Amino acid sequence: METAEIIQGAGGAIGASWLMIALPLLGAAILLLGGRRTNGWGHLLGVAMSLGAFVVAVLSFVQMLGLDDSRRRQAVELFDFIPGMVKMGLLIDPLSISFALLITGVGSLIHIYSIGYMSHDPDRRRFFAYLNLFVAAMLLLVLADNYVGLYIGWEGVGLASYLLIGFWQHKPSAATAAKKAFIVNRVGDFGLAIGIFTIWTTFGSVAYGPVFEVAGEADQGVLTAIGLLLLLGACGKSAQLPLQSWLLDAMEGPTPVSALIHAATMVTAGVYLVVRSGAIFEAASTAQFVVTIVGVATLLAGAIIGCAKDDIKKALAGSTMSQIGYMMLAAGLGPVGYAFAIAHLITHGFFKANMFLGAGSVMHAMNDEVDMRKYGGLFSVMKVTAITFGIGYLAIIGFPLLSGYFTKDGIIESAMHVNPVLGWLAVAGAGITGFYMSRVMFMTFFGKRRWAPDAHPHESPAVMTIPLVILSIGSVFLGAYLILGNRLMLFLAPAVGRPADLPGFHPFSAPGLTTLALVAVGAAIAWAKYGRAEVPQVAPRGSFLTTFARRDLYGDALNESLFMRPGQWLTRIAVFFDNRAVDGLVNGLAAGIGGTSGRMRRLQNGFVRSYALSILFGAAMVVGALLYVGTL
Amino acid sequence: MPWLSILIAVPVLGSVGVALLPKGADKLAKQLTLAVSLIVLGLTIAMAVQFSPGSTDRFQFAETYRWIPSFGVHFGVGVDGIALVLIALSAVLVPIVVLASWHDADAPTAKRSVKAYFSLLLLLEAMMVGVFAATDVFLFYVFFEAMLIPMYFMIGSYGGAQRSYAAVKFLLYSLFGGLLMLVAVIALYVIADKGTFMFPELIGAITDPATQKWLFLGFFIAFAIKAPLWPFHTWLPDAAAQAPAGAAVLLVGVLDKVGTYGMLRFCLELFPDASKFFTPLVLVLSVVGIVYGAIVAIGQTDMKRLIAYTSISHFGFIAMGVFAMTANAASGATLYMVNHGFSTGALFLIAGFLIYRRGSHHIQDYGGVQKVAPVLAGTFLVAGLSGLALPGLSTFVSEFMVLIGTYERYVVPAIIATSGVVLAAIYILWMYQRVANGPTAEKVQGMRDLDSREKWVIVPLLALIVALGFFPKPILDVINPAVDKTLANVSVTEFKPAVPAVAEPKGAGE
Amino acid sequence: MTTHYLVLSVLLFTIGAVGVLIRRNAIVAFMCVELMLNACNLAFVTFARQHGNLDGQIIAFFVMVVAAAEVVVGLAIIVTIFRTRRSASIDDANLLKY
Amino acid sequence: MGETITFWVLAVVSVSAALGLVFSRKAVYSALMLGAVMLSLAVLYAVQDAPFLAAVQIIVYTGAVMMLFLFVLMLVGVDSSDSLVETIRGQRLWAMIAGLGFAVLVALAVGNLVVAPPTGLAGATQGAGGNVPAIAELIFTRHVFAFEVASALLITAALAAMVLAHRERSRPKPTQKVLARARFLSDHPSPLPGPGTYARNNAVDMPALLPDGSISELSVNRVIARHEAEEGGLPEDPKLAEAIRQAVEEESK
Repeated sequence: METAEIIQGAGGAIGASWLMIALPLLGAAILLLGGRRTNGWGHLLGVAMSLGAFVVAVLSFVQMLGLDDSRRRQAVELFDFIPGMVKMGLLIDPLSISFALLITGVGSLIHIYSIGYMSHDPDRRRFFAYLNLFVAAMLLLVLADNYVGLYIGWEGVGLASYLLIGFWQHKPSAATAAKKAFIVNRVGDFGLAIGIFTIWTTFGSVAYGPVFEVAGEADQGVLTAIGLLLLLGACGKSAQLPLQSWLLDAMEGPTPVSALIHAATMVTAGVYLVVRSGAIFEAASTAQFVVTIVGVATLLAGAIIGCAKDDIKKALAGSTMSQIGYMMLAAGLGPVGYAFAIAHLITHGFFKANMFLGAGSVMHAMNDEVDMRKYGGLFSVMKVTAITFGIGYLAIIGFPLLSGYFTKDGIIESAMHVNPVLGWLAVAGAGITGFYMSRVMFMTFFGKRRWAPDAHPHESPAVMTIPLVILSIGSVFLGAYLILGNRLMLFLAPAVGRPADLPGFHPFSAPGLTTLALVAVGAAIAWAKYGRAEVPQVAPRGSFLTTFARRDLYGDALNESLFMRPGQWLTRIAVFFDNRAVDGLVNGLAAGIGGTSGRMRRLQNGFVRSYALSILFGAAMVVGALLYVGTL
Repeated sequence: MPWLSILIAVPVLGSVGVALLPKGADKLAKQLTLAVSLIVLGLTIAMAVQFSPGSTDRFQFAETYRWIPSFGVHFGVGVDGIALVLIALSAVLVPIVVLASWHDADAPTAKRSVKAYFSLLLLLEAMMVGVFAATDVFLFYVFFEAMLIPMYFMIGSYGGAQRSYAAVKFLLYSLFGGLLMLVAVIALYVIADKGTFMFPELIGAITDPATQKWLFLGFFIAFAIKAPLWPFHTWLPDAAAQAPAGAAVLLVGVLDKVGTYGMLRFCLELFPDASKFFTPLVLVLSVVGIVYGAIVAIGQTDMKRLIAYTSISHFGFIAMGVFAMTANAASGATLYMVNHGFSTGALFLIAGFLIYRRGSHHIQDYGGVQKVAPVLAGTFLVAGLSGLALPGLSTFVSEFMVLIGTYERYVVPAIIATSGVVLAAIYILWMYQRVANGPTAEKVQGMRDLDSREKWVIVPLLALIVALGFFPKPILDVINPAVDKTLANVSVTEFKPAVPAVAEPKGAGE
Repeated sequence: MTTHYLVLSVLLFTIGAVGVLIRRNAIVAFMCVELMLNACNLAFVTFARQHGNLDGQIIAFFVMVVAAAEVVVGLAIIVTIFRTRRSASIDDANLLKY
Repeated sequence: MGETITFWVLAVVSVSAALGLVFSRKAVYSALMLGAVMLSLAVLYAVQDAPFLAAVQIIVYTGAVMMLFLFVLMLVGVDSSDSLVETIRGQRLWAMIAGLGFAVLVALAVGNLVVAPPTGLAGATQGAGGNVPAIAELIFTRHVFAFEVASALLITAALAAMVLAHRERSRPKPTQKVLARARFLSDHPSPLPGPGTYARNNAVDMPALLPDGSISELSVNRVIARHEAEEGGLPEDPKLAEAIRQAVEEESK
C-alpha cells in the first residue's frame, strides 16, 4: 500500500483549511452563548457558517486538483496539544477532502432545508447551534492528522448526535433514545480508545504519517488487536452489528438530523476510520476479514429490519444500516474496495439524505404522521417530493445508469473477486433492498389514500424542495461520474493506494445481471403486496420472520437482557453492599466500641466494698507477680 | 519576596479579620472574605507568572525558617510544578466558592453565624496553600491534620440533616489515618536520623526494604483514606452530601487532592522500592474504586451522594496514574487533580443551586428543568459532560494521559479502567435525564434561572474547563518537568515503543 | 520463730481485709482496718528483731501515730454521715456511681 | 521455750478474737474483740524486745483509739447491729477467694524465705542503755523531721474532727424571750407533763397522762420504747402499752 509522502506546511486555501472547523465552531459558540438575542437571525448565521466551510472545502479541493498526484497530501501544523505525545494538525489529502466536501455540501443543503422544517420551532437557534457543532466535530474527525484528533472529533460528533436526537427533550422517548445513542457510541469509543493506546504503545506515536509508514513491521497479533479494536469503534459509530441498536431509536430526532447525521455523515465515520487505517488493516488480514463479515452481517440484518418497519423513518434507518454494511464490506476488501466504499458512501450520502428530507417533507405535510400505513396516493398531491424521492429510490435499489447502480455493483464485483460467498450474500442483500425500498415507495406515494381524517397534505415550501432537487440531481449523475474510468480510485490513490490492475466497469458480468434480476423480482413482489393490493390500516400479525424483523432482530431485547438488566441488578447489589458492608463495618466498629464502654461503665457500682475487693485482688496479683519474678 | 508565607498569612489574617467583625455585619463579612480570596488569587497568579518551569532547583520560592530546632523541624515552604498547580487550583476555587455560598450560611437551618462560616473558609484556604507548599514533612503533617478542623465545623454546623454524623465520621476517619502517618513521620525522622524533617534531605534516606514497606504503609493508608481509595471511601458520600455546596466543593476539590498529592510526592519519592512493591495492590484498589464508584454512583438517588461517588471513581483514576509510575501517567494524574477540582466543583455548585431552589436532595423530585431554567440545565450538562471526560473538555486530556500512561506498563488495569469511561457516561446522562429532560415536574415549575451572581460563579469554571480542554499545553509544561524530577528519584525503566515510528513525518515542507 | 510471727501477722491482716469486704457497718469496717494496721505493726516489730536495728519499731511507732490521726478523722466522718443519713451502713452511701 | 508457748497461746487468742471481731453481730462485741487482739499484740511486742512499743500499744492504741470507737458506737447507736445478710451479689464469695489467695501467696513468700536466727536487739539497745533511750535517740536524731510532721498530722486530725463534727447554727440561738413568746403562741403554753405525772407509778418508761386522761405522746422516751417493744417489757395497762407501741411504729416509719 504505497501512498504519497505528507508534505508539511501547506499554503493557500489548504493552509487555511482549519477555517473549515473554526467557522461552524464559531457559529455554534455564538448561537449557544448568544442566547435569546440571537433568535432572530440565529438560523441564518448557522447556514452562513456551514456555507463558509463549504466554500473553503471547495477552494482546497480546487487547489488540490492543481497539484500533481505526488504532492496532494498536505499537512497543516496547528498546535502542540499534549506536549510529547500529540501534535494537533490537519491532513488534507484526497480522502479527507472528499469527505469534507460531502459533509459541508450535504450539510449546507440540510441547513437550508431545516430553515423551513424548523421554522415553527421556538428553539430553532439551539437547533442550528447543534448542527454547526456537529459539522465542526465531523470535519475535525475527517481532517485530523492523528488518532487523538480523530477521537476528539469522534466523541464531539457523538455529543452532537446526543444533543440533536434529544432536541425535543420534553419527550421522554427522545431523551432515552439520545442517552442510549450516546452510551452505545461510548462503548464503541471504549474500543477505539484502547486501540489508540495500543497504537501508542506499539508505535510510540499516534500521527497517521509515522504510524502507517512502519505499520507493516509490528507483529501480527498486536496489529490484529488494533484492527479489531478500531473495528469495534467503527461499529459503535456506524451502527454495525454488535452496536446497531441505537440507530433505529435515533429517529426520535428531527428529520434533518436523521438526514444529516444518521444517513449521510456521522454513520460513515466508521467507514472513514477503516479506510484511513488501511495500512493497519492490510497488515492484519484477519482483522480485515472480520470487517467484511461484520459488513455483510449488518447488510443482511439492516435489510431484514427495513422490510418490517411501518414507520417511514425507521425503514429508511434500516436501509441506511444495510447500505453502510455494503461500505464496510467494500472497506474490508483492501485497496480495491476503498474507492468503491467511498464512492458508495458519497452517493449514498446524496440519495439517502434526499429520501430522508423527502420523508421529512411528507411528515411535514401529514402534520408529523410517521406511520406509512396512514399514507398512500401522495404522488398526486406532492409532485416534487414524490419525484425526488422516486429518484432516490431508483438510485438506492441500483436502477441501471443511476448512481447506486454503479457504486453498489462495483462493491459486489470486487467482493466476488475476493470472496464469492460474500459476493453472493451481497447480491441477496441487494434483492431484499429492492423489495423494502419499493414497499416504502408504493405505500407512501401510490395505492389508495389511507390518510387520517384531518390530514390535507400539500407540497412543502420552496426552501425545502430546492435542496431535494439538488440532492436528487446529485444522486443521478454522481455515481457514473465517480466510477466510470475509475476516476475516484485514481483521485484517492495518493491517500489510500490503489490496486495493481484497475477494475474497469463491465455491466454485463454474471453478478451484475443476477443483482438486477433479484431487484426486479423484489420490486415486483412489493408492487403486488403494497402497490396494487389493499394496504390494511393496522399492521397485520406477521409470520415469525416479520415479528423477528419488527423487533429489530431482538437486538434491543438482547442488549437489555445481557447488559441493562444485569447492570441494574449489579447496581442495586453494589449500593446495598456499599451501605451495608463497607459502611456497616465502620458503623459496627463504632457501635462495638460504644457497647463495650457502656458495659464497662457498669463496673462503677458505687459500693465501697466492691472497690475494696478489687484493691485486694490487685494486691494479691502484685504479690503473685513479685513471687513469679522472684522465682525466675 | 517570601511569596508562599504571604500566601499563607493573608487568608489567616483575613479569617481573623472576618471573625472579629461586629455581630450583625453578615454582608460585610461576605464582601471582606471575597476581597481577601481575590487578593490571594492575584498573588498566586503573580507568583505563577514568575515561576520558571525549566529551572534546575527542585523547589522554587523556597523559604526555610527554623521552627523547632531541637527536632530539626523547619517552617519550610517551596513550590515545584505539581504544588504550584494545586495551589493555583485552590486559589481559583475559593473565591468561586465564596461567591457561590453567598446565601448558604444564612439559610434558616444554620445555627452558627454567617461570619463564622466565612472565616472558617478563609482559614481552610490558608491551610490548603500551606499543605501543598510544605517542603518539611512535619509541617506537611501539621497542615494535613489542621485542615480537618475548619472542614469539620463547616460540615458540622452548616450542613444538612445528619451533619453531625457525617462530620464526626469524616473527622474520625481522617484522624485515624493521620495518626498512622504521625507514627510513620516520627519513625522516618528517627531512622533516617538526618536530624531534619526537610523533604529534599530525606529522599532516599531509608534504604532497608522492610522499614521502607512499613513507613510506606503508614503514609499510604493516611493518604488512601484522605483521597478515598476503595475500602476507605464511605465517609466521602456522607460528608459531601451533608456539607453545604461550597464546603463540599472544597472538600472534594482540594482537600482530597492532598491524599493523591501526598502519594505522588511522599510515598513515591521517600519509599521508591516499597512503592514498586505495593504498586499491584494499589492498582487493584484504584481499579476497583473506579468501577465500584461508578456502579454505586449509578444506583444513587441523592444528587450530591451521586457526585461524591463519581469523584471516588475519579480518585481511582488519579491513584492509578500516580502508581503507574510513567511520565505520561503521573503528569496526567496531576492534571487530573486540577481538572477534577474544576469539573466536580462545577457539578457540586450546580447541584447546590438546584437544591437551593427546589430544597430536596432527591433526583426524582426534579424533572424537566431544561424547559423552565435552560441556562441552569445547560451549565449542568456541560459540567456533567466534563464529568464524563468528553474530549474537548479538560478532564478528557488528563484521563487520556492517565489511561495511556498506565497502558504503557500495565495493560489489564488500563483496559478495566477504560470501562469506567462508559460507566461515567451512564451515571451522568441518566442523572441529567432524570433532572433536566422529560416533562416538567409540577414542583419544578417556578424554578428561576441562574441570576447574575450564580452566573459569575459557574461561567469562569466552565470557561476554564473548555480552555484547558482545547489547550492544556501551558499547564502541562509546568507539570511535566516536576513529574520527571519526581520519577527520576523513583528510578523506573522508561517506556519504549515496540516499533518506534519516526516522530517527525519526513516530507520536506514547502 | 520469725516466720511464725510473720504468718500470724499475715493471718490477722487477711482477716482484717476480709472483714472490711464483708461487714456493712462503717464502724466495724473501720475496726477491721485498725486490725490490719496492727498486723503490720507486728510484722515491723518482728523484722526489727530479726535484723537487729530499731527502725522497725520506730516505723511501728509512726504507724500508730498515723492510725490514731486516721481513726479521729474517720470516726468524725462516720458521725457526720450518721447524723444526716441516720444509717451507718457503707452501702447506703453509693451515689457516686455510673 | 517460754516465748513459743506465749506465742502459740497469744496467736490462738488473737486469731479467734479477730474472727470474733469480723463475725459478731453486735458492734460493741466487735470493739471488745479488737481490744483483745490489741492486748495480745502488746504482749507479743513485749516478748519481741519492744517494751516501749508494748506500753504505747496498750496506753495509746488500745486505751485511746479503742475508746474512741466505743464513744462513736455510743453516739451512733449501740444496738445498730446490721444483719450479716450480704446485699452485693457474689461479694462474700469473691472476698473469701481474694483473701485466701492473698494469704496463701504472702504466706508462700514468707514460708520459703531462708531465715537466719533473729539477731536480737541487744546490741542495738546496749549502746544507748536500754530500748527506750535507743528509740528516743533514733527518733530525735535521724527521724526528727518525721516526728515533727507526725505531730503536725495529729493536730490537723484533731482540727479536722472538730470541723467535721461541728454543726453551725443555721438560726440564732433562741433567747428566753423568744422561747416564752413561742410557748404562748403554741397550743399548750403550760409546761409539758413530766414523765409519770398523774400516773400510778413514776418510772421513766411510763407515758404521762394529760389532765383529760389521754396519753401525751411527747412523754414517751424513744430509745426505751423501742427497747421495750423489742424486749417485751411493756406495762400491763393496755392503754399505756398501746401508746408505746404507736410511738415505736411512728418513729420507725
